[in-house]
Amino acid sequence: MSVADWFRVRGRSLQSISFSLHRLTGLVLFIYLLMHLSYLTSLKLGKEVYESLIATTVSPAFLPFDILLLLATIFHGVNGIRVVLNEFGIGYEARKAMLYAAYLITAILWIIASVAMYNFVVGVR
Amino acid sequence: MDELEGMHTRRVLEPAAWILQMVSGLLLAALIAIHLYVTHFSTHDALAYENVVERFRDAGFKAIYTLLLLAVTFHAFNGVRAIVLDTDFGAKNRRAVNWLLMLLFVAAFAYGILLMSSV
Amino acid sequence: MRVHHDIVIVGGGLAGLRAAIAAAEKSKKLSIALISKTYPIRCHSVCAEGGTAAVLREGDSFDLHAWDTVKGADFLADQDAVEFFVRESPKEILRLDNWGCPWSRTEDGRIAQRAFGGQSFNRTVFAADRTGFHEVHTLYERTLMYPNIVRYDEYFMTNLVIEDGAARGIIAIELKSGDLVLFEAKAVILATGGAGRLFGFTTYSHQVTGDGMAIAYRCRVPLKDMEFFQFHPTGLVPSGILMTEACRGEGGYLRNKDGERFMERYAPERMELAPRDVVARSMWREIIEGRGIESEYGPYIALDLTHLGEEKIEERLPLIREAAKKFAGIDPVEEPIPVRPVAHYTMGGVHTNMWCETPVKGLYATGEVACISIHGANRLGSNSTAECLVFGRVAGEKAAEYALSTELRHVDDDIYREEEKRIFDEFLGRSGDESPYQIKKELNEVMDSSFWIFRDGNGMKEGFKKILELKERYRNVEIADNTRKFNTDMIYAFEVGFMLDLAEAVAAGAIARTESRGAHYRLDYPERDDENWLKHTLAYYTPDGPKLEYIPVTITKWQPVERKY
Amino acid sequence: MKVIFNIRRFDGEKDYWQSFAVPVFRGMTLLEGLFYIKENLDGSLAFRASCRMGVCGSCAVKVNGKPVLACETQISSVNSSKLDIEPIDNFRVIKDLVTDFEGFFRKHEAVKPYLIRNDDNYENPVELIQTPKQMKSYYTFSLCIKCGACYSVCPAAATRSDYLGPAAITAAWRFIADSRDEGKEERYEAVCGDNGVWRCHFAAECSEVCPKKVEPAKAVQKMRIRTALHAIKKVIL
Ligand SMILES: Cc1cc2nc3c(=O)[nH]c(=O)nc-3n(C[C@H](O)[C@H](O)[C@H](O)COP(=O)(O)OP(=O)(O)OC[C@H]3O[C@@H](n4cnc5c(N)ncnc54)[C@H](O)[C@@H]3O)c2cc1C
Ligand code: HEM
Ligand code: SF4
Ligand code: F3S
Ligand code: FES
Repeated sequence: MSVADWFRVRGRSLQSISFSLHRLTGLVLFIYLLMHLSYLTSLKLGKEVYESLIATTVSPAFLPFDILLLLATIFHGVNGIRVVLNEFGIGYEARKAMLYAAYLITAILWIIASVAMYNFVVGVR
Repeated sequence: MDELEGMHTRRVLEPAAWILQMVSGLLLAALIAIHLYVTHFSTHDALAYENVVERFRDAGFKAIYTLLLLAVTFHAFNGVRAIVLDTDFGAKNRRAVNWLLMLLFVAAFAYGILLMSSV
Repeated sequence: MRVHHDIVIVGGGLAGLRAAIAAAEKSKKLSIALISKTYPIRCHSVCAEGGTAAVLREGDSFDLHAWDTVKGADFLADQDAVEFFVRESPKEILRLDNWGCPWSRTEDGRIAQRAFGGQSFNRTVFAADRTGFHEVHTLYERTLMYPNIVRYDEYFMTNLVIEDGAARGIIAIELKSGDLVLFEAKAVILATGGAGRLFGFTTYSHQVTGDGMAIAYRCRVPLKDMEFFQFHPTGLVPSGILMTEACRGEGGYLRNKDGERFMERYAPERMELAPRDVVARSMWREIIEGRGIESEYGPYIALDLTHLGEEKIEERLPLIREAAKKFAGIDPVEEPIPVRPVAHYTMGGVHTNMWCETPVKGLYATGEVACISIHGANRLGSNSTAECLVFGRVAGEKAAEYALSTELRHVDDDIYREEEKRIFDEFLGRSGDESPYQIKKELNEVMDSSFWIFRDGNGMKEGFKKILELKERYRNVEIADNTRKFNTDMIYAFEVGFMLDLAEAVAAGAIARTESRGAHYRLDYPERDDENWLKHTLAYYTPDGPKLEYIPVTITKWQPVERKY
Repeated sequence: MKVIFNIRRFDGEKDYWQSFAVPVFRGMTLLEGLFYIKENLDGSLAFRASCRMGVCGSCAVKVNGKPVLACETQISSVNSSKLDIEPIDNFRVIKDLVTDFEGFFRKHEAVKPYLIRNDDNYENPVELIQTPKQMKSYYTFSLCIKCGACYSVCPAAATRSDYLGPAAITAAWRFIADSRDEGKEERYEAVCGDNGVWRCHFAAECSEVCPKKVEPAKAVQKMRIRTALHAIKKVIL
């Protein structure tokens, strides 16, 4: 019995794989939140510091990370809504369908958001 | 089995935390969408220093950001609390874990507010 | 190790659980140990499907139920016990209702009843086709409410302690650790179930190996009526899993290879719902006379439910449908189920009176391990779970009364040391050239051929010889596993030893009884003989084989008449 | 045809894999395969089994990563000529395929899984009325055979040994939903601790593997909402 069990895949169905991914993305987002908050500290240090940070982070080199982060956020969000509904006892019977729908919606939103992100990052400079 | 002792708790922390986790999750879905739209997808210079500072001074944005900050810090730290409590380590140190993460949540939230109001 | 309680109950099936509750209700001061070799909810009683008989409604009566039971028993039942039994049974149904049993209901929310073989009123209360399952779970859950019931799950009884003609306790192995534990008690209740695994083709769980009967027998407590073994008409081919009588109760047909409802010829009035012995014999006759349906697992009879429709089958017989699909690949909604008569119930057992008292003071027996006897030569379907409830309670109460009025006497250390030596020094890990599994297999073969539905003197004598030969070979048995923890190999070897002794008692009783009565049917003596044989067989253990004695049957209201259905 | 049974064994000290070749006939179940090994190849192999008809809950084992009831699983249905057979997870192994269920049953006891009524009527029981419709609201949850399959796959149970687990919580819900029951409050208290319903994160694998289709995940969610409302109401009132 160990923490590795949260992320075990062998013999498991999509149901608990989704649990694993939700937990994983939750942790990723948590770490990102800490980073996000600390880097906003730069706002207090003045325009120069802030803008140089933005210049490095909002750049094509960071684009792949941004896009992965988007995936994590979108998956966690969409799957989270599914989980909220199910945990509140809504749509239990349709839980399989909701599961597939969550992945589908995640994929669609991710593509749209990635395009927007690409335009944003590449379009700025 | 002593593992099961102390299970007849009357505390309201767990149920309240669970409901708030769900509600904050739903809120976040909306607020993060707005946040992302505003900062990345609306205009190209949304992240310029002036624009950021301006938004922080706008009452409407301020309200939304405060709510987002509240929701996200609670959700994140409570989420981590749940993860730690899912382990035997967490079970043994339940009180410490609860206090620590609640404290961190408050600290993070206060820090965010401070940041917003001082810019 | 040594522990003591006021009452020790061995067996966590329906009877044992009910006894524990009854004793706990009697007094909060009594400390009650409930010992079983499986977890209680894994006992054999969970397999009971069809239902439990009780007089509940207008139109039915105690006398009618008693008469059905006595006639079904081919008049070998003790009628005072039967009369008591039918009066108490309804209360047990209601108690279970109050304890949460999900009895199947009529539309207006009252307890529903269904038809069953040999019952002249629809008096079988049921919980879908999972009656035993729900009863056991309900009783088990109820025992959790009593702090004075202490469970010892997965403890295997190896011996009884009897000193100065009174029970003093039992000895058991804790399977998990392999430690031997001496349970000292003022009263001991045996509720260890039947001995069905004597036979190869059987509906019984693997754990039903007659341990309690054999242990009592070896301790010189007599066994009663062991020659009467019930064959249920409908065991699923090839596994033997039971297709409940409720299949026929709900309107199912039995057909031979020509599609004929052959019961017309044997029991024109009751048809498929004649008592089990009658139906089983009719089916066997069809098979012997070549009208069975051939298959790779031998000939079978078709149990046809297809005309009942999917809705009714789903509502009333869901488990049957599931089992037929899983274990035979057949959906009863579309196809008939292949069945054959199958060993199903041990009418005989430890000799007790109607208060569950054995000849040994402080030793009680209840449930299938006991022979009270209300089933006589043939049990009616749904009477045995009812028996477990009614007489489980009786045993619990009687043992409680006895325990409240006696002092605990400590058992000598030597007894414990001797048992330890017998088990761990002499039995565990011993080498030899006989496999217990092979002996068991051969024992099953003898029982399935010589002591099956149709018996005859010569065949049985052959069988008896074979049993003795197997007993001899058993002395040389090998136990491959020599570790202590959860040694299922050793337990199995124990069980085979128990069964060999019981087989001997069955065989001796059957050979001696030169008549046909109920489930005991002899081709060489096809008639019932009330003149000479309206009596119970008692088998006493001696080192040279069983010694038989006979005692009269108690008759109150009903004189034997010819049995026709 | 022969199928390889690759069994993870444990003798109290060491843990090892051992392979057996089992001749398989049509319709043979996994349990029959295990008995074949015990009877012919190695008598020391330990596993639990009793009813061999899927109702006693003794025989859950893990086959190729998934928990199943050995007695009602056809070997052919696993669709593989080599089966990895292991004891189920989240339980301490005692020997070979036999695991320690004591804690599991203690958790079941802890949720007060019995009908609680204000008047006990032991001596003179009365018939309680319950319509088939009322019964339907809890009936599936009463079908749990306590096989432990659900508990063995639950990620919350994997890391927190005192988590009550899906089967116990389902048992609590089965009685809460029973119209004859009058002990709801006590049971809410029993599952409200932080080892109770809150540990569930709807991994729902429990419902995936349950051989009796009890839908424990559903019961746990229902139980949690009710428990939360109950707890909050108590604070407010
Ligand atoms: C498939 C099937 C269906 C049936 N259907 C019906 C029906 O519909 N209606 C009906 O009335 N009857 C039915 N019966 C009969 C009825 O189920 C049994 O007679 C009854 O359940 C026996 O209960 P019991 O409590 O005496 O024994 P069991 O339930 O067999 O319990 C025996 C207990 O003793 C324990 N034990 C045994 N040996 C030892 C030992 N050495 N040490 C420690 N513990 C030990 C076991 O662990 C177990 O807990 C059916 C029987 C079968 C086989
Ligand atoms: C976008 C909208 C979001 C939704 C709808 C959402 C939803 C949820 C839900 C329902 C849970 C609870 C899972 C459970 O306990 O059963 C959860 C857990 C969690 N969330 Fe979110 N969340 C969102 C955003 C975030 C963000 C932005 C973060 C990080 C800053 C985050 C971090 C976490 C963490 C750490 C957990 C705990 C993980 C676990 O219990 O497995 N979430 N989320
Ligand atoms: S809920 Fe299902 S999987 Fe879990 S113990 Fe009960 S029957 Fe087994
Ligand atoms: S698998 Fe475990 S996490 Fe919840 S839904 Fe089932 S109890
Ligand atoms: S042996 Fe009883 S469930 Fe498999």
